[in-house]
Amino acid sequence: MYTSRAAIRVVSHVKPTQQVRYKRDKTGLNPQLERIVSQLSVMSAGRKQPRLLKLCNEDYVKHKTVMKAWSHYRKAKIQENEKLLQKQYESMKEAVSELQNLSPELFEIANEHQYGKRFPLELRVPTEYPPRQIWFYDYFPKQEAK
Amino acid sequence: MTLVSVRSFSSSVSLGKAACAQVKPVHHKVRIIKKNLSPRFPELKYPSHDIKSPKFRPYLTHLDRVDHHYHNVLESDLLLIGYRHGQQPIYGNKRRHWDMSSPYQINRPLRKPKGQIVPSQTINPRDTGNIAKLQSISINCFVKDAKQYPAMAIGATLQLQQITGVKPKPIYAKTNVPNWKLRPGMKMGAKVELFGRDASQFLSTLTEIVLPRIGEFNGISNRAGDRYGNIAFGLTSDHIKYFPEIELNQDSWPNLYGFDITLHTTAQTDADARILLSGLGLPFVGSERIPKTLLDDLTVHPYEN
Amino acid sequence: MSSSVSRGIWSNFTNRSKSLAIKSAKLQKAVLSPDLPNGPVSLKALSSKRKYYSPIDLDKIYPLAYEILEKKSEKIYSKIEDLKKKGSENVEEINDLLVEAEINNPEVVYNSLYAANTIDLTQPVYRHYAKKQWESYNKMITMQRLETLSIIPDTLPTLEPEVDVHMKFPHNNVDTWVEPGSILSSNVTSKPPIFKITEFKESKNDLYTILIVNPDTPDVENNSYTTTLHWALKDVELSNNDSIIDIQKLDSNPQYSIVDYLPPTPEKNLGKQRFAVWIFRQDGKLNEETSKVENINNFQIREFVENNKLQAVGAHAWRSVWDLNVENVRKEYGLPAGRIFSRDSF
Amino acid sequence: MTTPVIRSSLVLSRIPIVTPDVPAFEKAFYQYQEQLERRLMWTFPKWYYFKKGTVAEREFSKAQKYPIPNHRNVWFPKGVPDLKHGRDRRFKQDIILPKKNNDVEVSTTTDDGGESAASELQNLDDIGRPIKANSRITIFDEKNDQTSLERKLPRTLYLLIKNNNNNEWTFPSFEVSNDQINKGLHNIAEEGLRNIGGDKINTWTVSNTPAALIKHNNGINEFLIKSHIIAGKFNPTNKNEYKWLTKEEIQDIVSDEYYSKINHLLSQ
Amino acid sequence: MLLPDSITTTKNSLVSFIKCQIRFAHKKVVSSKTHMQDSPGKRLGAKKYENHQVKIGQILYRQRGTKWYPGINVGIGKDHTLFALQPGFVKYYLDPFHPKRKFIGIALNKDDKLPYPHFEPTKRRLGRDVLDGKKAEFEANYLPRNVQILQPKINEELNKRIEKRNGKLLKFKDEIKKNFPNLSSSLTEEQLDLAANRLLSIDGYLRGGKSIDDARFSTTYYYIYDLKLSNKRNEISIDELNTKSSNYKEFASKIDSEIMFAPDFSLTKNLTFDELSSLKTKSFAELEKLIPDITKPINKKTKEHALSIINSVAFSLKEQIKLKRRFLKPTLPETNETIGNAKDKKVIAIQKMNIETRQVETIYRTKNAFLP
Repeated sequence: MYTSRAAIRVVSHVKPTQQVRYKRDKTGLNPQLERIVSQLSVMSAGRKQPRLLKLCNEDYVKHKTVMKAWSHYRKAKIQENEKLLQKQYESMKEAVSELQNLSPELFEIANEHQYGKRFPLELRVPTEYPPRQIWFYDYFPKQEAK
Repeated sequence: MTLVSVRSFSSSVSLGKAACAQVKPVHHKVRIIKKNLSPRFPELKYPSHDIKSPKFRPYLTHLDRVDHHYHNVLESDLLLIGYRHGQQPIYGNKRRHWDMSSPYQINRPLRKPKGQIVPSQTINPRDTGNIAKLQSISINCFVKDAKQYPAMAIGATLQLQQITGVKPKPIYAKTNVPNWKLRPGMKMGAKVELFGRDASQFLSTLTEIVLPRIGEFNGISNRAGDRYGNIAFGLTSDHIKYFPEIELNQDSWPNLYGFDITLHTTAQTDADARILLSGLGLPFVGSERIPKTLLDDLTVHPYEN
Repeated sequence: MSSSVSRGIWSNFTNRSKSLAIKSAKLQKAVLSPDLPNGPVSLKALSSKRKYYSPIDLDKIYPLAYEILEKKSEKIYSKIEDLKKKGSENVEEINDLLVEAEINNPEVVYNSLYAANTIDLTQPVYRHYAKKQWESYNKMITMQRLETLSIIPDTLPTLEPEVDVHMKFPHNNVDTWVEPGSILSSNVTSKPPIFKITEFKESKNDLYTILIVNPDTPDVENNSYTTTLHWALKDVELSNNDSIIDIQKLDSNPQYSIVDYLPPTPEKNLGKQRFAVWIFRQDGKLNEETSKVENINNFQIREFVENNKLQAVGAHAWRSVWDLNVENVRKEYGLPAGRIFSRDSF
Repeated sequence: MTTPVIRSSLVLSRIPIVTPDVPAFEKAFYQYQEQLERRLMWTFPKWYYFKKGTVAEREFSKAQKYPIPNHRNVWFPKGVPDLKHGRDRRFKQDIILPKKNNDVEVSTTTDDGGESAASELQNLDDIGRPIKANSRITIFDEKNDQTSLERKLPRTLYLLIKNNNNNEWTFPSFEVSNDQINKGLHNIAEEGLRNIGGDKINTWTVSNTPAALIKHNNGINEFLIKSHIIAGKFNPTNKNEYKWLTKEEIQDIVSDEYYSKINHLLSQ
Repeated sequence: MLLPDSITTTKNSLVSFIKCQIRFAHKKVVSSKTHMQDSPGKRLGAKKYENHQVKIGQILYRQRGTKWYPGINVGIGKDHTLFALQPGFVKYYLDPFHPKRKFIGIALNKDDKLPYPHFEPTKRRLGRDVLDGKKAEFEANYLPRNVQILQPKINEELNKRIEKRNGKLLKFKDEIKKNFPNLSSSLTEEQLDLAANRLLSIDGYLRGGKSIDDARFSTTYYYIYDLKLSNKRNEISIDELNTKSSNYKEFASKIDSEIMFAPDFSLTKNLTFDELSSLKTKSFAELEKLIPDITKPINKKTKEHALSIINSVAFSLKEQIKLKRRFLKPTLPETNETIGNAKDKKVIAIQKMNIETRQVETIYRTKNAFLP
């Protein structure tokens, strides 16, 4: 059981107003102590750890194959993403430098600082399943804008 | 006189040997890992990602939806927002090289930066390599009363573990304050640093379940941040009860412990970090102060080192 | 459901070596099936076979993973084809690609993990795995012993190891390699050792020189030490698939020997003597003149290496100390009786 | 010399509402890893969540399927059980929660059209109603209504408009006249959108900076401004044809030259 | 003069204090901070200076902590005292590998510069004399105590080994005489000895796991190697060596063509590779005929017969184990023939857990389910 030593060690730390000596009667430990003991038992590995995984040689090789395939798959995906991003960067750079030539006024506005910009909270991280109301259609612009 | 103490089976004994260690220079370039040459504990020699290692834990068990959202939507938007044509690097104060006028300067650590002790980062113009990304979330739960009732530190540790699903590390008091009866080495709470999917999981619980239910929470202060893209805020013990892991098991939690959350990002400035975090569903309030040097980034700054 | 997962290049042996497959048909079937149709073949005991459980869902993911890696390998093979068509002479590039194409093949991985003694070293991928294995243990232990025993710099200044050197003596019939730096008795070392020299680059009929030197021979006149040459072989021909220098080879190639084997016979009260085995790769055949050794008792190894333009690629070492059998060995080889030295230093 | 014509176009997107459909390999990998994780998990501390002697504990215990314990003198051909805290340490532990009437029932079958219809019939005010996940496939998907915002939930949709002059599908594009120059490209594009599609639409412009430039043969420089729709609806006033399309659908509908210039802007 | 109130009051109180002050006997309680802190000098510092000649063990430097580090041929004591490990000349020097340390070393020659070049061979001193006369005799006969104690035991073991070896040689001789009369009749007694020695050597190699061909080759090679050594010792001439070695080779091929080792290391008639493989296929066919169905029980006689086939010359040890595993299973699988009733006598009850039904099943195995 989890009572034994952990409990004794804990006793010396609990509130001085409580019963200090470790004593177990018919009802068991006092509730506060019991809570600490069970809290410690949740975090400690004692008797809760499973057996070590021991794969046979064939399965070990298969597992290695799976992990290698996964890393290749991930790497390809990441590289694709990076390439796309690089393309976006190039096209943006080209657009802005062209704008600078075409119309300096528009360029000034397009090249302003954007510190303090915030994503709206409505742009949410996708969930596994959609909400009941998928889209909010009844939007009215605020009138005081003008 | 310093003596070398050697641990033997029965006790520690002092050897009549001076404490003088010298690393002798070798005559080859092969790196030797002593651990691998010993026949003991073969299973501990496997790297932790090897399934034979006792440390092995599978790390990707579900699709990380926050990460996917970041790569699908936020990353390219952040690139567009942060880009300024003709932006110049703002050089940080770096450690300086020695001029090598004396042979004793070989192998010396670099000199301290001019005028300050801590070197600062260079802020580079935006490109695809420096788009802000959430790196990790660290949660720090310091319980003041733990000095009086050490059991509270245990409760705080378990609370963190329940909320994050990651094993926390204990925090110990570092200083000795006799008036507060604080001694170094007292267990004062727990901390945990979350990476990858654990961080995403915690973040979505925070933004989707916890923060919306806290009445007085309007957002993270726009003044929060450490200048280098790490934003921190705190939750009090009253707010903790909204975490579903705690809420569903309220009987076991007569007292809860508030904690500080630090969001570590790779952003070069706090302003960039705030834009990123707003995209991940964290609101911000208050007026923002942008440093003058940041606003003046089109002029060329000289590199002085 | 246990049909083979391989449908592409990795089950096609028209252009690939047969040694890239697992030899045992049962094992091969186990590795190439999604699950284990005949149970875990590699486990020997019946009870452990019965007790074994595969990880759940491994059988579902494995065929998909195999397919991804096999497709990648196919791409690399077509790249190699293109290079060969272009008439590329860059053997290293092609070998690197061959390693890349096969490095994730489960059969190759299995062979290099569990049949490391019988792998075919003419295949670049197996050489790659063998090198990894060497780097993880043998290379480190050899260099550690060379350094701690001060064999570098007492014989040669340094070593950048490139080959794996194994050595054993024929004193008993047990097939164990000597760990570098171990202390061997005079009985063990009375006959010349047998070497296994593993190259990790492509090697066809490369020539090697082997020297065994003892830098601890006493020089009473100068109150110092000299180096003795105990064995010297030159122009030893080795390849990837033929890497052993044993008695068969020595018997059929008497021209290898420069200096006949002289067994270690340490004299009394002189402590342990170090015997360094040096392996050199040659550019071509050695010059008769420069490779001649006049005086084995005052052998200048650094000069010898420089004169013959040798490149040190590997080393080994053992130690010998006086024992009761030394006199017998001396008699056997017709050497004079050993001197007796004072026990205390002056 | 004629002044070059500048146009400002709006790449208006609806970001995904649900998580993407994962490919078979990824799915199988996650499953495999999850099984490994469960196998390596510590035993569930039942005593912490269910106090001894409570009704909840009794119900929980009843729902569990306990492993076979070890017996003396009995032969276990598949290995001797190794029980600790009611778990066989050789295997993963299955935790079964006792059934309640408001249990979570996730419909994993996405092609289940009747599911969403059934949820509509429920009394939404009843808190104790069984929780049912909505289907990832909507009625608009089934109807293939490309003008709807509620289609293809795992994908990003982009607004495309049919040009009345040459019957080509493009992003909404607006000319920048000289008097508008001080507004900036992004404002011109947003206002233009509201001019043709009504103002009952809430959008968020990503940046003042254009994301790309398309140089047309007739000297028109078209700058693309990125924006996300947040709420409301695009409701064309002049009966313009419009569609909300995914990346692949855009490739089918627009000219190849146009697509080659915009494809890097489109996300999954 | 007008004074402020406060000053007058303090003045009054001071006056009253002086008035009523009483002196008591007292002792100084706290001692001075610097009292009793002086100590005699510890005579630290250099004892030998640059280029001083020293002998082994002489102290070079006394210090607290390591102001100077022990360099080449210098040792350090438990109070960090530096002392000489070799006779030579004291050098104070810096080492580029440890830029922050100062060293004291001993150079063997006065002109040497320390540190010695990193990649040069280390300069060492032999420091020992060659003994002669009585001293040499004493030293030659001297053995460490542990060796002295062990010596009788070692000799005993050695004798045992020699005896065993001789016994084996005798055994081989007898066997050759008994089993190979043709061969033994053509051999002289000396040649018989040689043959037995050869067989003994081959036996050793085989037990070490070598193949028969390798074992034969090694034996020949090392015999000739010994001959070469005797040539080196000038016991035989070159011509003698050549004739002797060719003779031995002939002799060896004669022996090898007649005698071979069985898997259990007994002598048998030599078989060529083809003969061996045909015997192998034949024996295997015989085995398969004897035990056509490995799931069926067999009687003791069949078992003995099968064992005699398996243990024949045809199969190597490894193959024998494999065949035993295949044909002579200790427990047969559960078929109708090998499962009995609870009512039968002479059945063995086995309690078995069925994982699917979670029930303990009792299986009754008849005696013939096990290998007789």
